[in-house]
Amino acid sequence: MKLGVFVSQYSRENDTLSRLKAEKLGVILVQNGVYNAALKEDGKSSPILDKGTTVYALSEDLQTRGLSVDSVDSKVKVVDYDGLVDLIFNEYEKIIWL
Amino acid sequence: MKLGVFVSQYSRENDTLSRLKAEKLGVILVQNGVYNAALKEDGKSSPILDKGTTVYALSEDLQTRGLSVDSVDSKVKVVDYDGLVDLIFNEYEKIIWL
Amino acid sequence: MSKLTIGCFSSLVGSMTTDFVVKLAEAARKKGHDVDIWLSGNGTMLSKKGQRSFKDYSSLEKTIKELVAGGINVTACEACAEARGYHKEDLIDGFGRKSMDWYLASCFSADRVLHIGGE
Amino acid sequence: MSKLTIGCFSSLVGSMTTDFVVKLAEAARKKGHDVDIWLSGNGTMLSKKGQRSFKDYSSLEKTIKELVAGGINVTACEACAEARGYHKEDLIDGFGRKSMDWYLASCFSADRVLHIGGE
Amino acid sequence: MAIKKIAFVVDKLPYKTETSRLALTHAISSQTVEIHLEEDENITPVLAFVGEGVLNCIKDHKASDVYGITSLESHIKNALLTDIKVLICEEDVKRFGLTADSLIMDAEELGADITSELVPFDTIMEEMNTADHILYF
Amino acid sequence: MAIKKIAFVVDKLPYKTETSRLALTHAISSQTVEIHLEEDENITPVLAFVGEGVLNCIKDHKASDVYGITSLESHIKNALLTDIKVLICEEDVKRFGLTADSLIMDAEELGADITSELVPFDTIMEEMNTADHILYF
Repeated sequence: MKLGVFVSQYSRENDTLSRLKAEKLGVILVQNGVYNAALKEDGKSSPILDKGTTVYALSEDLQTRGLSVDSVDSKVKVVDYDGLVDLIFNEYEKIIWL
Repeated sequence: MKLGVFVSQYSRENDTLSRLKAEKLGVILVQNGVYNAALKEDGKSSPILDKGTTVYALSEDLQTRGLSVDSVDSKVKVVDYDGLVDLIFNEYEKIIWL
Repeated sequence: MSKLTIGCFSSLVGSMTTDFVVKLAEAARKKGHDVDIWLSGNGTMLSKKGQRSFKDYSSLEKTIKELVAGGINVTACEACAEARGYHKEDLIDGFGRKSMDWYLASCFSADRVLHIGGE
Repeated sequence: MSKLTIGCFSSLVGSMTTDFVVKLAEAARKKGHDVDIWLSGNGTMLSKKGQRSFKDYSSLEKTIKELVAGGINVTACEACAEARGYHKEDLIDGFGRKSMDWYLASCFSADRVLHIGGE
Repeated sequence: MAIKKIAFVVDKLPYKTETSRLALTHAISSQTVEIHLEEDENITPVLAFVGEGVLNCIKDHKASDVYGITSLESHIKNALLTDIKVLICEEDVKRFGLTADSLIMDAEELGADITSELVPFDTIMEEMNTADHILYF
Repeated sequence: MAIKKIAFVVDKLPYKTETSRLALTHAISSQTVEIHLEEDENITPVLAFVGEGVLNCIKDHKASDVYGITSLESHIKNALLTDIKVLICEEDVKRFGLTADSLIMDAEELGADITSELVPFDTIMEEMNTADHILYF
């Protein structure tokens, strides 16, 4: 299965995310989930970025919170709402929202 | 200050709670906070019970969730809504809800 | 006799927070305390008239009207209510509708304040 | 052309979830996709007519009515709405009101489902 | 015959919001979904409790006595009564120090034929894998 | 003269719900509370951001451009403009890898005389200690 996981909250520990198994797994950071893309808590980037999956972050939600696209970790691809639609239809078959 | 802290969520790590300092500090478990009174996750009771403060749990919210008063850790005093009112007026001066 | 002010900000229909507030207010009143309840944010939901009673949802309109008749003051934030499309005519009889400073004034004269935040 | 069904359960006035849903639906529609939106739980708030527009709250009534005019289907859970005191006459024109099985049927024919849960 | 499988996965606690309740009521509404579908179409729901969601399945809820509302317990029993497959993650049950004895495993008193099943997370993952859509509550 | 101090403590993230916004609007409403009080009575608010709440104070919110709503930034600047003491927990700021440069420290462009203050958590604890009531958002 190709599974896209929307992460809408800022929580560095994400039990659910770490258990999911899929042939193709992608993480899409939205709402307060975008803090995971930019903050380095205690000097370390969010463990969510180290799962070996592709990670996206929604530009509109970064900007809303004063997080500039420049501040985003290099592992993260920044997309806008248009890009989200393409991810949903072209990259993943099933989608869940955490 | 005599500070009563209502804990309304089940979260074993509670950053806020561990930082609060008060001459007298009490923890009052309500809503999903009552799981802290009864569950032994990985065999251990909730760290919230080990702060050396008095811990209360609301009987109505335990029962709602299928947690019997017998299952509650011996460190926890079980109170009902009537008891909450007395705690608020007689034991603490200020109250916060986490 | 002491006064308790309860600020209820978080409550959603379907959560238990309004239930908690109503039961605590009832218990405090029985012990002779004055009680003010401030409904703000999604808590203003509790002030909406005509909520249909289903078994899946606690139906608080009757209980809280009895509490108001027994001397408890329930006041909803006017702006929060309007933003949700709850207009003056939607307010349960006996409830107040005020601006936010009312809550602070209620806290001023309260012996205890229980502020229930928003999540 | 593919179909996206969005279930919006969590949204509260004052949170950004309804905004997210509306913007995503708009972007999907622009790319030629069909979109169904199901409003359940507190998400039914979005279906309430007469929400006053304040600068502190995103005001979505106008945008979403345009989306409905442009072919998006927005349907609110009837029981969840009634439990909140939102009656038939409170529904924004052009919106639907159905029982929960409508959502499952929409999922049946959808290519993609984005279910946004309740917290 | 076109049958689609929808996985309802619950990982939230009960009563905090109505999330888990809505998962149950929506899953049960699959019983009436045919009215919206063509004759040869249908939906098979599967309901799985994972993470903190397994705490919904602790038995003996007194929500009705205390707060006058339907308990999650009665919803879960209704799901069993309507033959919905109910899976509970056994790793999480164990982690919380629970056993089948403390969980809602059947609805015999209502006349339900099936029971809840304690299964490894991998089994639940496989249900998600084979589902057409996943509704994650 | 009876003056009561109320501490507004924010430890929630912005925009998830309106919690932090309501903390700001209620704190600012202390400016008009006199209409409900006796002549010699008043309220002094103090506003403190702790934990994840400090993330409300990151500057340059584009909430208005993107979603058409007032940003938390503009609320915080209004608080400074109305001379409300704004405290930000420096341990938490440091933990999140932020500095004063990235935070809303003043509202000079609006003509505010006071600035936000980065202070240790103990200072905020002491404000709670000396407050008559604490509203924990």
